[in-house]
Amino acid sequence: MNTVDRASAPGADGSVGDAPATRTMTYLQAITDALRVEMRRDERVFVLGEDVGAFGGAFKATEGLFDEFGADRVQDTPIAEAAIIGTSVGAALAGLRPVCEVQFADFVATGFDQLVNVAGKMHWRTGLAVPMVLRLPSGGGFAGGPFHSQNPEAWFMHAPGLKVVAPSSPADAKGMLAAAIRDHNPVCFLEHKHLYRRIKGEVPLGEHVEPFVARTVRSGEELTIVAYGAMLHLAVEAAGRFEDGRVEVLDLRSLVPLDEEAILASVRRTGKVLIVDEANETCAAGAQVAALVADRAFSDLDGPVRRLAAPDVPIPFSPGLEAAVLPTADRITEAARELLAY
Amino acid sequence: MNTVDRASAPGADGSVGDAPATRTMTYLQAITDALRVEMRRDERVFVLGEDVGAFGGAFKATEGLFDEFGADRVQDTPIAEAAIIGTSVGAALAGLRPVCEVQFADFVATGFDQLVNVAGKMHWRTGLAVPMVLRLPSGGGFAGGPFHSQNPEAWFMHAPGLKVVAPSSPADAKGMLAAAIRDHNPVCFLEHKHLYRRIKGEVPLGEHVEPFVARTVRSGEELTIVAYGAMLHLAVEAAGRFEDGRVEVLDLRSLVPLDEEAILASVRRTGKVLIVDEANETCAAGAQVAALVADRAFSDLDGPVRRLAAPDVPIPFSPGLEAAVLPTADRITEAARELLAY
Amino acid sequence: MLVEDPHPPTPDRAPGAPPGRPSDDVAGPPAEDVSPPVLTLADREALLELMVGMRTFEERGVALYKQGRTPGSFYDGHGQEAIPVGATFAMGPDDVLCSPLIRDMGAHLVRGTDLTEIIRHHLGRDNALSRGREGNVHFGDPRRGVVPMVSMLPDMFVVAVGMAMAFRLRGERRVALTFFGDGATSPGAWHEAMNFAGLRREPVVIVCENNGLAYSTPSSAQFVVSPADRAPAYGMPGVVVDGNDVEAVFAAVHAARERALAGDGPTLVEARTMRMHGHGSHDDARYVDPALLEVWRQRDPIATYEATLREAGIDVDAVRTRVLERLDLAVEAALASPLPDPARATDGLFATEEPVPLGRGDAPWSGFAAEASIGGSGR
Amino acid sequence: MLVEDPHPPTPDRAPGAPPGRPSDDVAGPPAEDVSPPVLTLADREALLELMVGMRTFEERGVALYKQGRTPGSFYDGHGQEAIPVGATFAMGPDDVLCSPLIRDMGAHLVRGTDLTEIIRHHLGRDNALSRGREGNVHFGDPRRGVVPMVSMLPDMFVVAVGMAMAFRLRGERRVALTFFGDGATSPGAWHEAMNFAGLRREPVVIVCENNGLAYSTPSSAQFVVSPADRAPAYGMPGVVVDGNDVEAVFAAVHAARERALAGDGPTLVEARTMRMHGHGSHDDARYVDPALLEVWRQRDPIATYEATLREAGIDVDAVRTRVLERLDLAVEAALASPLPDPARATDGLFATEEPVPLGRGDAPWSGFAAEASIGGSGR
Ligand SMILES: Cc1ncc(C[n+]2csc(CCOP(=O)(O)OP(=O)(O)O)c2C)c(N)n1
Ligand SMILES: Cc1ncc(C[n+]2csc(CCOP(=O)(O)OP(=O)(O)O)c2C)c(N)n1
Ligand SMILES: [Mg+2]
Ligand SMILES: [Mg+2]
Repeated sequence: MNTVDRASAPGADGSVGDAPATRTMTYLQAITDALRVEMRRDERVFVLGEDVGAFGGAFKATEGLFDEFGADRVQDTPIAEAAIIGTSVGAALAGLRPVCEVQFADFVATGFDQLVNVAGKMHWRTGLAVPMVLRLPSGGGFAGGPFHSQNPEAWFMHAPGLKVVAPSSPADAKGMLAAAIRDHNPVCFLEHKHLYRRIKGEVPLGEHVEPFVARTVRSGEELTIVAYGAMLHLAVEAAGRFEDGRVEVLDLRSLVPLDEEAILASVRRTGKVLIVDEANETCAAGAQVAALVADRAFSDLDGPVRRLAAPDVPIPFSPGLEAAVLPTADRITEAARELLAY
Repeated sequence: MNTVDRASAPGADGSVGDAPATRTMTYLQAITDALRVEMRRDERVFVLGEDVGAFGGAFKATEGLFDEFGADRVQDTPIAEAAIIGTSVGAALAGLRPVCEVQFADFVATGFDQLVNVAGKMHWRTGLAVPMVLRLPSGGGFAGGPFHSQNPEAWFMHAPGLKVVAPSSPADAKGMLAAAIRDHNPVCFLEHKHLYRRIKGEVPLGEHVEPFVARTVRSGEELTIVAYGAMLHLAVEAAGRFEDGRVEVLDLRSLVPLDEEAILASVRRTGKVLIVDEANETCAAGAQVAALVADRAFSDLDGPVRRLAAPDVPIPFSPGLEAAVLPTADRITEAARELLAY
Repeated sequence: MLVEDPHPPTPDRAPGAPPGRPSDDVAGPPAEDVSPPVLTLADREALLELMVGMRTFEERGVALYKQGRTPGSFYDGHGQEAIPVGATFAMGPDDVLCSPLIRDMGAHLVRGTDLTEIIRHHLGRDNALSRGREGNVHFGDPRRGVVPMVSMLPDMFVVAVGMAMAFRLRGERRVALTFFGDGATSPGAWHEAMNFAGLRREPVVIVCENNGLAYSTPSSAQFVVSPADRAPAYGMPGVVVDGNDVEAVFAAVHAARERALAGDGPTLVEARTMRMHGHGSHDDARYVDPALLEVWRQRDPIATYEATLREAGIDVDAVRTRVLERLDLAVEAALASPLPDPARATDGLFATEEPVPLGRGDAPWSGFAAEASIGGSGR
Repeated sequence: MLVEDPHPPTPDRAPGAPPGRPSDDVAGPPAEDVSPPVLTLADREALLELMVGMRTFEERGVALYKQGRTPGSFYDGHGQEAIPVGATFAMGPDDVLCSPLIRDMGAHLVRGTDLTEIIRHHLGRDNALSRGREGNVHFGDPRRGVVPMVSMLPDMFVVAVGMAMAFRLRGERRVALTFFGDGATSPGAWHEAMNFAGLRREPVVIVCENNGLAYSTPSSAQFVVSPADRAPAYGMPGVVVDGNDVEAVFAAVHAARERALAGDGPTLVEARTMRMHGHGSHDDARYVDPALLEVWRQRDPIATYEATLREAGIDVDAVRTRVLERLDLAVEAALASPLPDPARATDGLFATEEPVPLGRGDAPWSGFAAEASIGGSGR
């Protein structure tokens, strides 16, 4: 079971028959573990980015890797996101499996073109695979301000050819990063900075791979809350404030591919949906989920398709302002209550 | 009245009391006219971009301006979209009103960071206004292939602080470009390449400013088709295939700000909506409109919120493939028919 | 029409050059016949006071951060004070700073930005600089011609080139001063800005603070050729200066400004120094050899300048006392300030009124006193 | 740990340099002791045939475009044939091209890509190179080690540096060859690629085709210092070569490849030439002085080489005849080809299988015949 300081955490799907050995890890440790395991397993895998070498990265996600794998496989780069991404595309075309770290997800905008135009379009255009991972420490909640708090996933969702995933638990962080590394496509891996050290959970040791599908974290009959990343924890917290069995919580985990069937199945059953996004509201992932539901689950809907997201402003620095902008468990609870009463 | 080779065009709202003199212009001529009129009117306005000088731009949108205004106000730049946008931010901060041309909208990805992080966030963060326009020749339909056919507007919609507009008619192209130039904010002006020379219409001479609101182009009681840019013409064509008074067509014209009241008012009245997008489907402008309707017009909906958009692949080059991917009047008609019958 | 041979030999002037500009000396050193600027004793005392002000402020800032009173992060420029102070001291009131970065607190002090507001900003209190929307080094004071930075390196350099272009187009006698670190020369934006500035001879003064480090990464892993040696590749001179010598920085930047005002275009001034603290207050910088730090500590810009000025008869202790008194008052006032109103977090996304021009900053150098006002606009 | 002085004098080798590399001569000229490559008479005939092949193909392409049979646009490299042909001729079978651009049709011919497929591609017919998804110059032949370009300039240069990095990391004896124009040196991506290549000494061979124009914009409005003169700013040599002399291009690129294979890193070869046609077939290039074009027409790379080879006893008319026959057959076959199936327009967005390595290209230079195979992987 994961633990989280102020919310009950999503359950790992726990009940595996021949359960592998597990260890309690933070979300961040789980990421490092995935990198280590995959680098040991496949010598084509290497990591690159600013300060990821001996220093271990701004968040210490690559700590220890330089010592184990050396400078060729744990490469410090100049400050140059376009080159980090673009040379990774080249290395991938040449048969390697680069895992880039963008120091903060916000900086991906400076390498955006290589990502959307070169990496994303390559396979459809040419048949050439670009197996690479872009690790994007994203999200707010710690007074990072407008340039260290962004959630850019919707930009990638609107760029065909990129996979986009956003784990919420340590076990998923490990398993989905491993899956991203083994995937033959460019994968944007959104790891939430605010979860790094705040949540812990049981994580399988050794090889552990999670598929890019949604997961029902909590079952309910009257309302579906759809969330991912850090918001998942708030959704679970809010759902826990209602009687058991009323509110279902679906952790999307993957945004591209989007697990449309899981979303539709849940909403068709509950008839109501609340979609929570940490990103700015307009054209966010939640808008796509809402559009999907409003089209394909329309006849089963018993209430409006509600969304909660950050309003369309940059994320403020001052904690009081930031809290006013980011969705909270209270606001989720309030919206859920309204929907349940609809 | 606009004319278009294969579609009946949207009506200009025509019936002005003291109608100014007008002239028939193509969409492209209307853009040039707006630039000329605004540059004469306000000496702070200048244009910059690749080949916009004596050559008049890749599409000839700036033709004649170099001769009239000289090299300082019609600046050829090196190939460097980040610098084009970034120096424009600087010039705007210093009191000028730059109008940048990105040679093809597709290339905006290389200047994306300056746009979303510098220009877009400036006013909210600092109170400093950044009055600038980014002209983005966008869209497909002429075998431009994956890198000369993109519709990037949803990326900008998901970047707070940018206004985003996309005119469909010559009169709007002129009036909204003038409004964009006079706006105190960064405005992404999506001008559709496929409309440049294909549509003509009456355009007011001299000063002409159109507000950033939606317009009902055709009235109807049973279904609302929401579209903008080149898709508007296809929507009008499709609507014309049904009896008068059944299908309403709303030209969004502005995406940020989004004229939510106009959308909701129409859909509440008709009870059904079809949203057409030329952009890739996931997280497109249409997703936002769908999400809006599904939330705030839910109780008035008599059918699913339908969307038509390009599937999530790059835009193919070969005309047969391109036609298979972009929405067509036939596919719009088909979707409208289904909805009407729902 | 393309008539010239398409391959002009370096560094001949391009035909696209702005009219009325001399075509010689594009890539040469700054003109030699500019008389060196004179610093009066009062100027020198002011330079010291500004450097001490920066250091004292930042030391207090570290303390407030470690006490948990400052949200987010804190960055300082300990050991680099001579650069922002010396460079900004060479700026006239109508010049703009676009933008002071992570190690440049002193630049704000030179321009006269209110200390209490700065501290309020850091603390996330309501304040006139950022209304709590921004934190740490992300502030400026547009009323004083200082444009706030963004994080993305070196985006504000590009913006500075655009501001300089506006000044050139309008024929104004003012320059844009920009700052960035050694690491910030690696992103593509740097190249585009350098190229635009050199090609169009924009009146921009470019200060590269080479402290040998970009976070944990040494310069040697950023580039093979140092920034000043790269400047000629853009048709502009590159000048290396001792970044720990405030008067040397002042002189080099002053010359660069004169050159820009004369229409000869930009100069890159590479000020060499050492980052004496971690990248931010969260970073213990254990990746830096203590012995190397010790070498640089001997060259501390404040201690050495204090010794010089003491010899010149200035009461440096009084300077320190004054600075500390001001700081104590400012911190007290800031700590007593209210937080911003959460209800207003989302207002003002778009500008709705005619933009207010940037204002004029303090320009304390005595050399400006004699000069006529050069037509800036108030705010 | 940072122990070295943070400001190593240029161009000392950075401590981050890949191990086992010599540290001298970083920014110097290519080593002098490499014996110049020998071109046999058969090689020279092949070079001519490839240039003629490119020109003949492109002339036909213009015609097909003007007849409305080619959708979209058409671009050609008339007058620049010596550059893609000469440069690619210096490549071994396992080297990769990443990527031939707008004026580089000849590069594809050297690698042996099927002419009929190329024409099918241009015509938007179903084809093995792009399945109709791409048009005009956007094609490559991964089976022959040729990566297709993207439009955004010069993104594929960045990608080439990454491919070269992979070769270096795996200790393979192969290089990546990249092409771009003078105008493509302005985007920030160019700087990032140059910096990564120079800093890490990647085995990449960089060919800049300086034809004096970027669309309508002369080089003089792009930069003040020419590309080759900028290369040393990245710790690599820049070499200027007559881009209308195919053997000179071959020799310069051959030397650059040797240098890269020796572990000495990249070389920028600036081939000076002139764009003799419009930017694309839609552009009449009236902005170019006809007199200037006339000067360059006298230096036509094919006419001058033909004269030389005719003197050397080669039957150049037979070469033309062969080329034309092949072209006629290919055009005929292409025009008879079916269009792609619209039902399949959206398939294959994602790769679902283990990637197939790039294949080996033709390497027609006789000098390679003697060399042992160097371990490439088939496709
Ligand atoms: C485009 C971009 N990528 C990454 C970062 C993260 N970052 C912030 S400061 C820094 C190091 C900057 O080094 P330098 O420019 O030398 O300045 P210094 O900190 O030494 O003053 C990095 C990598 C950034 N700000 N911008
Ligand atoms: C990033 C980017 N911006 C704009 C363009 C549009 N564009 C296509 S080719 C071209 C000119 C290229 O000039 P150059 O690199 O000298 O190549 P040449 O055409 O002379 O061979 C331009 C501006 C582009 N392809 N990429
Ligand atoms: Mg530094
Ligand atoms: Mg060129």
